[in-house]
Amino acid sequence: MAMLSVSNLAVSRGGLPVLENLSFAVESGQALVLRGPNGIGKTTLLRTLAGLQPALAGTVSMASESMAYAAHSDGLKSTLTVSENLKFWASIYAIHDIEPALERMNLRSLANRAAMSLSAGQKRRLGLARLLVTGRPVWVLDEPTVSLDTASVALFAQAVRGHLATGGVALLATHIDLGLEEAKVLDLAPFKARPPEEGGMMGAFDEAFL
Amino acid sequence: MAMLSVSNLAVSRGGLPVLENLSFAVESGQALVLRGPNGIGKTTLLRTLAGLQPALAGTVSMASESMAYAAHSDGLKSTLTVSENLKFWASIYAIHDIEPALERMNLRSLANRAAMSLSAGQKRRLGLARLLVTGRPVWVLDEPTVSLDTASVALFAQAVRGHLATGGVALLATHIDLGLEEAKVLDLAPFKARPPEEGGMMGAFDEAFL
Amino acid sequence: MSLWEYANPVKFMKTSGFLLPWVVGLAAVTLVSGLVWGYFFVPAAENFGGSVKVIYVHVPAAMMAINIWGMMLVTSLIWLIRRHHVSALAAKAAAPIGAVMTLIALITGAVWGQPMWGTWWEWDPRLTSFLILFLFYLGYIALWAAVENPDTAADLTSVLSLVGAVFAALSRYAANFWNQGLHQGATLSLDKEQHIADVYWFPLLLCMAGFVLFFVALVLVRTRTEIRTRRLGALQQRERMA
Amino acid sequence: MIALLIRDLRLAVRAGGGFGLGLAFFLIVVTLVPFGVGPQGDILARIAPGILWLGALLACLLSLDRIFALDFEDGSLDLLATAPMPLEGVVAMKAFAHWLTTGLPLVIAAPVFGILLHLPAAAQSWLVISLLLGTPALSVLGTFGAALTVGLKRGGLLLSLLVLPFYVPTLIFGAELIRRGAQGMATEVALLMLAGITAATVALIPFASAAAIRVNLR
Amino acid sequence: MIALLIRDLRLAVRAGGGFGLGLAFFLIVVTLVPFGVGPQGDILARIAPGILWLGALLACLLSLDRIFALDFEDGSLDLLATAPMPLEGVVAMKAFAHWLTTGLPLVIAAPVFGILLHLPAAAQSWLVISLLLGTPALSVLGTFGAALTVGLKRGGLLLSLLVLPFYVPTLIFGAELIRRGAQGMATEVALLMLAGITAATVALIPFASAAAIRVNLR
Ligand code: HEM
Ligand SMILES: Nc1ncnc2c1ncn2[C@@H]1O[C@H](COP(=O)(O)OP(=O)(O)OP(=O)(O)O)[C@@H](O)[C@H]1O
Ligand SMILES: Nc1ncnc2c1ncn2[C@@H]1O[C@H](COP(=O)(O)OP(=O)(O)OP(=O)(O)O)[C@@H](O)[C@H]1O
Ligand SMILES: [Mg+2]
Ligand SMILES: [Mg+2]
Repeated sequence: MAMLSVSNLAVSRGGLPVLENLSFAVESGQALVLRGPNGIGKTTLLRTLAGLQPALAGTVSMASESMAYAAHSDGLKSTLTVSENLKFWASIYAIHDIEPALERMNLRSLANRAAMSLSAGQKRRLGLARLLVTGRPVWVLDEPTVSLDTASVALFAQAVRGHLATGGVALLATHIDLGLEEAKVLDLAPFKARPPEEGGMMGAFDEAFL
Repeated sequence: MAMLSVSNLAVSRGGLPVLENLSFAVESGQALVLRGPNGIGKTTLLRTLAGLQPALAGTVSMASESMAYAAHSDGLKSTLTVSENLKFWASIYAIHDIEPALERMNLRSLANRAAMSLSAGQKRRLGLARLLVTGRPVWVLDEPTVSLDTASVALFAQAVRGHLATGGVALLATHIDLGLEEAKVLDLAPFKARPPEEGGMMGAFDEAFL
Repeated sequence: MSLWEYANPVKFMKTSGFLLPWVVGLAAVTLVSGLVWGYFFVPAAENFGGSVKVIYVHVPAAMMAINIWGMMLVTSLIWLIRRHHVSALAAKAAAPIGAVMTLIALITGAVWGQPMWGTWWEWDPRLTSFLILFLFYLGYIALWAAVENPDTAADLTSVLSLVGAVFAALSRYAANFWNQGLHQGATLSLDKEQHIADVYWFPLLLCMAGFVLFFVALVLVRTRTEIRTRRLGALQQRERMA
Repeated sequence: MIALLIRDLRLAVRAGGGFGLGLAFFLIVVTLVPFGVGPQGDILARIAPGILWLGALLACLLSLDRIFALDFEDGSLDLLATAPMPLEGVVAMKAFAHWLTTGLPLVIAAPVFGILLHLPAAAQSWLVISLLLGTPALSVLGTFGAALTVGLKRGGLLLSLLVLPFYVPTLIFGAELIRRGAQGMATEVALLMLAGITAATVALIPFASAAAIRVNLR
Repeated sequence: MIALLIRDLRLAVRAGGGFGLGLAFFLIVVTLVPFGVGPQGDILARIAPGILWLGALLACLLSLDRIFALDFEDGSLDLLATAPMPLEGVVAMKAFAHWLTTGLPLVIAAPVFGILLHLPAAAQSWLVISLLLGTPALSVLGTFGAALTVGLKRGGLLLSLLVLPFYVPTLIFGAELIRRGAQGMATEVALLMLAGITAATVALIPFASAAAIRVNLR
């Protein structure tokens, strides 16, 4: 049973197709790692899956309200404390207990610190802890381990494994090794959008002007 | 001849000592990689060296006006184009030709794009290109390769090597492998500031109140 | 064949390219003959004096200022509902013309007010609501200029023009409530018993037709320019993809 | 939804601002006016309703531009847009939080400022009523402007240019209500219009704002 | 140094703002005042100098808060502070860019606004002179406030609160200069004071601002 499946998807950024003909499916308990050089379109793809921008073509199928998205920036309020930040997101997702999340991301000792006084890696850990309080089965993560040290990367990998074990799904874009050997890897390079002359799809918005 | 030397340095963040008793020297042509877990104080140390905050104790010696600093954020203006951004920094450092920097960071094809339309890794490449237009011998870099793909990391390593070959110096804080085998590594964990009871140094601002 | 075909930029360029010289010619003829008639062959009115001639610029400009916003409203709606690029670009092209028309109405009004009311400016509701209309135009133009992505800008400005139209009308009503004012009533409306005399009326009609044609010509030219700019952008993008 | 409201209020208070700041700004405007205009009591009394309403407008305006911009910059807005909560609700809550921190304190403290500007006693209650009825519209219209400019750097002035024309009807009816009330003239029309405008904006504008944000996030 | 000026101007223009926006804002303020105050020409004429100066103040304020905040947020300020350029110079250049985009257009367009508010013809030239002399002080004092609040989120209102009291002397002498000029009274004192305040602030305040920024970066 695929929890997230994508068929013939094409995504565009700034009016220009970036990726096309993309199809994949992720089954419950699976993780899929997206790879590809800078600028290939990982962020664009993930934003499309998250519903923040429309797809150019193709379909995304996933149960509604099942997805949690984590972007390049963490959405932290610098004047709120770690636990206040986390509590806010928890209550948005109607979850009441933030203790397990603090525990699993090793943030207990920082709980009362203002987010602005955290180091880069500590901020990121807090950003990832947010995922644990969404209660959503499909995780869509954009370079989740930026700024993390090796211990924290391991902590994160463990959190992902825990999530998969409960039947969740994770889709991760990353450039570095996450230590998730069981994850499938999808290289995006072959799906780079080609110009129409070379058989690429039409449909970038501005083609109407040519 | 040490271009940058530090002796018995102690640095503090938010009124709290973070690192202490730190001494090292970097000679011309050398690179030094700072390592340590999240929150150990790498960023704090680099900011102190850059002169953005005062040291708690100890001395930093380095020729004046010889240092270029690159922080977690790149200082890019999103509405300016890549070359406008770079030209601005170049003229601040009284350098006129940005072409070599564009070339070496593989930004030629992006030169006329607004910085806001770059992907995370492309932005970072631009941030690093800024170093090449400073003409400064001492590079102080905070996690320079965040968001970069492997090809770009190699490009960056090459740029650092080029810089070292001209007699420069580089001090880098990072969690991942940069492919700079020749660089010395300094683990900051042993220099973590201890509380005064355990023989740590006095001097955090508020100790006066104790 | 449906009208929507002309919403295709390429088709639009072809058709408008063919139409443009005719519209420009017609506009020039009506405008010039209307203005000349109005300025040189109309007797001075007894209660207005020679300054009545301002009317041949003032009234058509004032009329256009309002109607251009209406046109932008319609084209914006078309863009929001049917996503036709030409429609959004036509709205963009019309806005500066509308702003200039508003400004012309304001300035000719001010020039006229000096002999008539003895002051350059009076906070009369009609004048004031024109000032507000001018502000709406400015905001609309500034928003187009500020947003980088053309489709985003089209969407945002469309929403702005919709909400703005409601509030412009509301402001007009509020201004009436606030101050009774000095300005001339709408003598143009047909159900009024009192018409202005035909000698003034016919050249005025001609001038108004001239202004409309002039506006159509300008919008065509400006829309074509916008389309060309977008085409250039599309070509550059395609080059980048290759 | 309530969580969002609490967060926004907490942020406003943490930033050293919150309730007091809007008031303090208002106080400054009210003190600056006599400096600019001259201290004659009769003139001040005549322009008082207008100045108080203008002050309310400006206090609103100055606190507006970061209503979504901060959330946009730190990525919260993306995350809120994917959260299980209609964006219209987010917008409405943000407008409400904005009103609580700038509009409400002003309504409460307005009589004091009225006294400073020699507003006649008869007008005091009308001042409070008109602000109470009108300021919610200011906040809601402000969020609309903020939503339009959310992706732009340096939105401040552009935002005012977009928003201030929308404030005109509210301002006219608000100031007119006080003036008429003070002079014992009929107030029904102004009162009804003011209430009507506020009710309509509160009910409808959040949809436009949410649409604008969606477009800006795309 | 010039590079910084050019960059700031370019940013102002790119953001769809720049020169026009300050003017448009000013126009709006001038339009809104009669709505609040009433359309009577005589009252408007009496309060016109004050209103025009208040408008200048507010146009300044609204564009201020991001003067350093944007550079702080994207890390440019850190980098500028480590660049081979005194921070005092950076501050002065930013104030100058701010004046060019908000103060100068205002000075040039002021007579038009004077007409709208029925300012007597005799006062027009004084209006221009007083704005020309006074607005640089507004920009410089504004950067000082912006420097003090640079690390704070939602600085908008706090910034106004800090800065407005500093504006009082400029406002008083500026408006007084116009009033006296219009009535043919002696203008020397007001003129000298205005020029003196501006000269002193331009010469000294950048040092204070630079110090404030250094503290905020620490
Ligand atoms: C800046 C100031 C002014 C503005 C914005 C303005 C605006 C307008 C507008 C919008 C109309 C068209 C009305 C309609 O078609 O229903 C109009 C018509 C007219 N205006 Fe003005 N006006 C201004 C000043 C003046 C002055 C000073 C006078 C002379 C006393 C004047 C005399 C007229 C007359 C005679 C008409 C034609 C009336 C009609 O046929 O409706 N206007 N003006
Ligand atoms: N407004 C725009 N106009 C044109 N091109 C754009 C625009 N925004 C983004 N792009 C381009 O779209 C491509 C996809 O960007 P995206 O951010 O999805 O890449 P990415 O795979 O996430 O890269 P990274 O690993 O660096 O984060 C990039 O090449 C980028 O330069
Ligand atoms: N205002 C503050 N008050 C108290 N502690 C603070 C404050 N600001 C920072 N710290 C703490 O100082 C320590 C040093 O932070 P710093 O940013 O230097 O770490 P870092 O080594 O760069 O970490 P990372 O690898 O995550 O970037 C951290 O533990 C951080 O939590
Ligand atoms: Mg990315
Ligand atoms: Mg760090």
